[in-house]
Amino acid sequence: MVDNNTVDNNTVDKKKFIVSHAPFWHDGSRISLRNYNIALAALPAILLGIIYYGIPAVGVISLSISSAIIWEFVFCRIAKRSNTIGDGSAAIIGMLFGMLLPAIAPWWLVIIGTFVAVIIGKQIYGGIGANPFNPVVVAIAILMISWKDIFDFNEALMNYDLDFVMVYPLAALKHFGVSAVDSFSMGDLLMGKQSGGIGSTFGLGLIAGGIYLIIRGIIRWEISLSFLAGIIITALIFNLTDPVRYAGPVIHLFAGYTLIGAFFLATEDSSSPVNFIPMLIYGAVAGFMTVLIRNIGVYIDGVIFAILIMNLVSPLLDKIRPKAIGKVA
Amino acid sequence: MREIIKMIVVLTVLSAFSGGLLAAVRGGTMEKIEYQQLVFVKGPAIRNILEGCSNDPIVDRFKIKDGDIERSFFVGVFDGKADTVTFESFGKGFGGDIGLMVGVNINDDKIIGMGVTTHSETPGIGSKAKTDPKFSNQFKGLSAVEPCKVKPDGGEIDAMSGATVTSKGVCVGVTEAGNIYKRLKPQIAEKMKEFK
Amino acid sequence: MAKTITQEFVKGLWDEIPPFRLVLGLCPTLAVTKSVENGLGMGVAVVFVLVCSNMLVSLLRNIIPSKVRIACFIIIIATFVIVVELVMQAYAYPLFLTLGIFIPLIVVNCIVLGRAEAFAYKNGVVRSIVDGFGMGIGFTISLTALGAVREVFGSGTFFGISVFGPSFQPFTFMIEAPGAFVCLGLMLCMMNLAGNK
Amino acid sequence: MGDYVLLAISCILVNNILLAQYLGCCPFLGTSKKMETAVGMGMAVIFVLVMAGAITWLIEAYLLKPFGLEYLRTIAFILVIASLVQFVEMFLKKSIPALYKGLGIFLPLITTNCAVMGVCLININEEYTFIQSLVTSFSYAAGFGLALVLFAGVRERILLARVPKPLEDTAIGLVTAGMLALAFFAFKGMA
Amino acid sequence: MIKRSFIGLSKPRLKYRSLEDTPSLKQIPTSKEVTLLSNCPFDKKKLLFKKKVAVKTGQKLLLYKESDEYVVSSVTGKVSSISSYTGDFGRSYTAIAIEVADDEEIDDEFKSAAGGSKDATLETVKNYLAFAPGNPPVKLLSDKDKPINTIVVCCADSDLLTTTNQYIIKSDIDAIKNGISILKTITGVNDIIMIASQSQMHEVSATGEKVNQVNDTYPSALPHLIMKDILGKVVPAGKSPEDIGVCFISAEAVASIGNAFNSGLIPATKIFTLVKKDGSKSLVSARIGTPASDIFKAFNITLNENDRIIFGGPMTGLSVYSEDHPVQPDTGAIIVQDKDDIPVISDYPCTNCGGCIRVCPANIQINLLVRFLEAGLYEEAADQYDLYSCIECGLCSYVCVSGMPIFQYIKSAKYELGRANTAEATNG
Repeated sequence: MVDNNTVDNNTVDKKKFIVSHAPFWHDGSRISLRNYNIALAALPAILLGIIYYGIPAVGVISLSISSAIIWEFVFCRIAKRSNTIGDGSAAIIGMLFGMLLPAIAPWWLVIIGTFVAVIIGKQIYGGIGANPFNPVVVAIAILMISWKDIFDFNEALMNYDLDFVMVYPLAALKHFGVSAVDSFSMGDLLMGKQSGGIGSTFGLGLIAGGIYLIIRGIIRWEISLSFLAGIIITALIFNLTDPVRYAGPVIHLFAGYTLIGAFFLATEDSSSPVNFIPMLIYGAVAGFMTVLIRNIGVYIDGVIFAILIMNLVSPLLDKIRPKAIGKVA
Repeated sequence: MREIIKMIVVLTVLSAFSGGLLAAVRGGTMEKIEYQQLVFVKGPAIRNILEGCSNDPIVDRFKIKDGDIERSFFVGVFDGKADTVTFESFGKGFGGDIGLMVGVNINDDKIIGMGVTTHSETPGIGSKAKTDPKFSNQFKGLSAVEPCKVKPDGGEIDAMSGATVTSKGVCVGVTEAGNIYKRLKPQIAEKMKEFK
Repeated sequence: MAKTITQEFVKGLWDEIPPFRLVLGLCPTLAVTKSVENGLGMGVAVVFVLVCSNMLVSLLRNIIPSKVRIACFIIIIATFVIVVELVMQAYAYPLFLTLGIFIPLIVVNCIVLGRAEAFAYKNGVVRSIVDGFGMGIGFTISLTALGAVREVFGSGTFFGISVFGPSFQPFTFMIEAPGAFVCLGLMLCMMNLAGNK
Repeated sequence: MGDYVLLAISCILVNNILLAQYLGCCPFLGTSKKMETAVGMGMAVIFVLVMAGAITWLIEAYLLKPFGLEYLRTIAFILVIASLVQFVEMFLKKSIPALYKGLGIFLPLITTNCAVMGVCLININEEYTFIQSLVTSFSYAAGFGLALVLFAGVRERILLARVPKPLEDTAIGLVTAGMLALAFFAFKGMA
Repeated sequence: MIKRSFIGLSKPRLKYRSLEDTPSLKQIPTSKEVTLLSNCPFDKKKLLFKKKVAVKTGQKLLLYKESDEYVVSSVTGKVSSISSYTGDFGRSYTAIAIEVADDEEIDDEFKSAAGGSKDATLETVKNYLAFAPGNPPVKLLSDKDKPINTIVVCCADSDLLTTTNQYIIKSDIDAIKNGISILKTITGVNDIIMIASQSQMHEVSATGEKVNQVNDTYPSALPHLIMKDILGKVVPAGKSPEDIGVCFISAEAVASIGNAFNSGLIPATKIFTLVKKDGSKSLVSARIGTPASDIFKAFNITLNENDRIIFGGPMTGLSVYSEDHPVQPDTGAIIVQDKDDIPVISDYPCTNCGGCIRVCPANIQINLLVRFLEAGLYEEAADQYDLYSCIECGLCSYVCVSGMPIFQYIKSAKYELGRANTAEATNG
């Protein structure tokens, strides 16, 4: 982007210099760097998923990443736009999408899912930064209401015989009440000893990744923390009113998509607010909605729809903003 | 002034035309509509109750005046004998009235079947009253002249899990059906003779 | 530039096909297209109302005072809507049940009122009938097409007949409300791509 | 009281008139490009729908039903709504000009807003009592307004996005409305 | 260049450079030809003098008829060309090139007009010192429509890397004292506020004036932020400090005024920082109008294709087309950037990461503002998204992950809007 100002005859020089506008410094941050960091942060959770679920998990994750990239490539070709694979955002979408799937997800599901995420969720809105909803969340929500069985982790992962109880804690909670999840200790949950998506069960890994991203300033800590706070407080309130039916915060915090939602999904840049107070509201209400859906809604896990609802509200929330300097009235 | 009169005249004529046309269409289709409604709303329940009957119960129907209300009765012919009758009654459920059809054998006053026709209960919970045969089959063989109750209230019916209100509502409806039956039995018996 | 009768008919099929080109009458379009059959049924009902109301409006266009024309249109349209409602109840009750309140709601369907106001009130009887028929057929085609797409992907059937065989796991999203919106949006996109007017 | 609250929640969120019952799509797409028009339309619908709901209920209960004229419901309701809108418009213009300024341009659009007619018919079909009808009329309208405002918020955002040409405007609006409907699935089973 | 730190949670901390010791000053010998740039648009017909006119050092050259714009020659010689120079957004300037003669003659018009320090008047300052180093804001001080009641003397430098003010505080505090007393007399304003960084506090206090300390993090020394944080007065959006009676003047300009009356000569030497490609900095003194190429020659700097020359600081300066661009009275620094160090500007859209919102000192919703600016909707941007609240610090562009030229968008939007408004006003 060079200014096309004309140069006066007297001052024409043989050498051409780069002329652009201030500032002449940049802090060196790049979209691709951000995305590689997100991938790095997600790595521990994915690795543990692969260790537990083996080759099928590798298949799902790699198919998911590659098909997402291919969809992005195909779209850019068809729409005659410059290729945007390099920024890594399609890869991140594919990776997060794969992390949420059960290891036995069939190939066609992965491909449809990444199509929905990349094309419907992101590209038709004009690509990176313009999507009003988190593409991954949109894709998972659409697939979840279409193919419930595949997302029923209990049924889906029946064939696995690992060294822990293959039970999806939230499903057990929903169907049989709090007593059914007594057997889960916090340590087990943190170590991923529960059934669930490939990359969404290893609590410790996700927390570590999340903290890394927060420290690097890549995700907004306000959203993650207020999301978790919203979950804890709401779960606690429900738990206090009826401890037999409603589980306490521990299960809600470490089971299902909570942690991956807090650190990787709710924090997606373009679908979340950027001002301080809106970020807090966004996270807290998303947490509240999550527990509400889990406890009284029809879905087993509420993270996906809670985030989707808050994505929807986010443009309105962002209208709450500090007064600009010198703004009159 | 002329214009206003014209407007009024046009509107009136149009309305009259519309009213006339509609009344005519209404008159022409009324019978048919009633039959269709019976076939598609109550038909499935009736057929379910009168499973195996040899006639078309929707055609073989009669009406009896019960106070201000006119009630329809559908006759089921088994083995050449018209001795079963089904009719509608209502119970109060969680989300409003529950409409149900009850079939009674007029020889032994026993209920031969019950089916829910209309309801606005919670999908997946109360709505099982209509879809879950385990629940509705419990009513088979009960006496039509005795009140019907769920087990907690001292009756014989197992309430559906999580839908006690709906279960109770259905029982109230069945009891109400028994009352209607008791009240109108003489007339029913009289009419039934025509189908023999 | 006067159009020929054929042109009046054809425009409703492509150039001004509702609801794609004229973004009108979306509610029934979205609501009743869970299956081809419903879409077709709704389309036929609309054709009938559209043709009759266009005919009557154009017949009476010299008598109806312009100040109360909208009221007159509404009376005429509502009359035919009720006729459809009654006839459908009498002869196609299951369809009536699935289409539900969308049959009476034809009365507020912008297409019907729109054609009465924009075309029939200004044109002769034959033209108006042709226009109504064309628009109605166009509407029916749209509904049927949308219904077909949604039914084929959403339930794996076409007119209730299985298309992909038993191993197909239907993309249920398509027959849910969000699917209706997304599907219509994407079809609109296809239309825009196809007809670069 | 609790029943009414549940009914209201159900009408606003779970069975949102627009996103679950597909009623009122035309004004939904038409008036959602700007936040101000969305708010105006939402207010106008709430205003008219509550009145229409009450009046049509009374007409059904005291005019159509006693005389066995239920089959004339469609024509009766549409005429009532059309004249109500006219009347409201005239009344506002004369007595509350400020409100008229805000709602005025939206009022004529409401006649052909099938959400209004639809809710009146739903009230009758579901056999709601008068109070229930009022509650549902208000809540459905509020749900309509809520969806409209949320949609306008999102739409203002995507207005400036680099949307591909064939998808511009209505097409992308419809897809976004689909996402909106998807998000409202969150409330399933809550009332 | 300062890169983002590993821990990205906190805001980027761009520290102002602080001069610990008085560095040595490298004098650049007088060039063969100097160029004086005036903000006045070039208009051949109204020119008051022609080519070949002889000028003396310190001579005031009125440019156009019916205008009081002038430049002050920094050398003795002959005008070799008068031409138009096109700057940012196509604005036109007048460039006067002077061929330097061998012998230097000093013009004495100022000396006779001004007299000594005691005889200083606002009129003299206005008529002779607008082109002095530091660009004393003479117009603002003498504007009758906007009376000034407070004068803020900036002893800290407002952009990164520049150290001119600091150097002058260290080397020439007496000139500043003199300048301040002149300012007080000629304007009648007694409310003088000195703004100094922590390291300067001691030296600046010696002037005996009220001193306020400014934070050492960019952009706290920008006028709008000084107004808000130190003076406690918020400048309304779209206005400047002088609109509410505050006039900002740099220490350099104060020293220029002081020196001018002391010596009877309009100062013509400019002190600035030269930043070489490797980042090493030198303090340079050169005549106003010296072409940059002469300075590069003195420091053995060679420039290659696609490098960049920046006049001013890295955040608010201007990049130029030619090596011959002259040193101007307000040039605080000349920075040479190697082509490999130039950050890439992309046409990627905003990803809504919120980085700019975190750093914006003016609380502007930049993520939305920039969407409107990109689409060219300047009116909406101004009405709804606080375009005019921008204090032009450039931090948003500095942190932008997408590499959007946000700052440029804002400046051009303000320029376009301003032009549209003027057109409207003139058309009625």
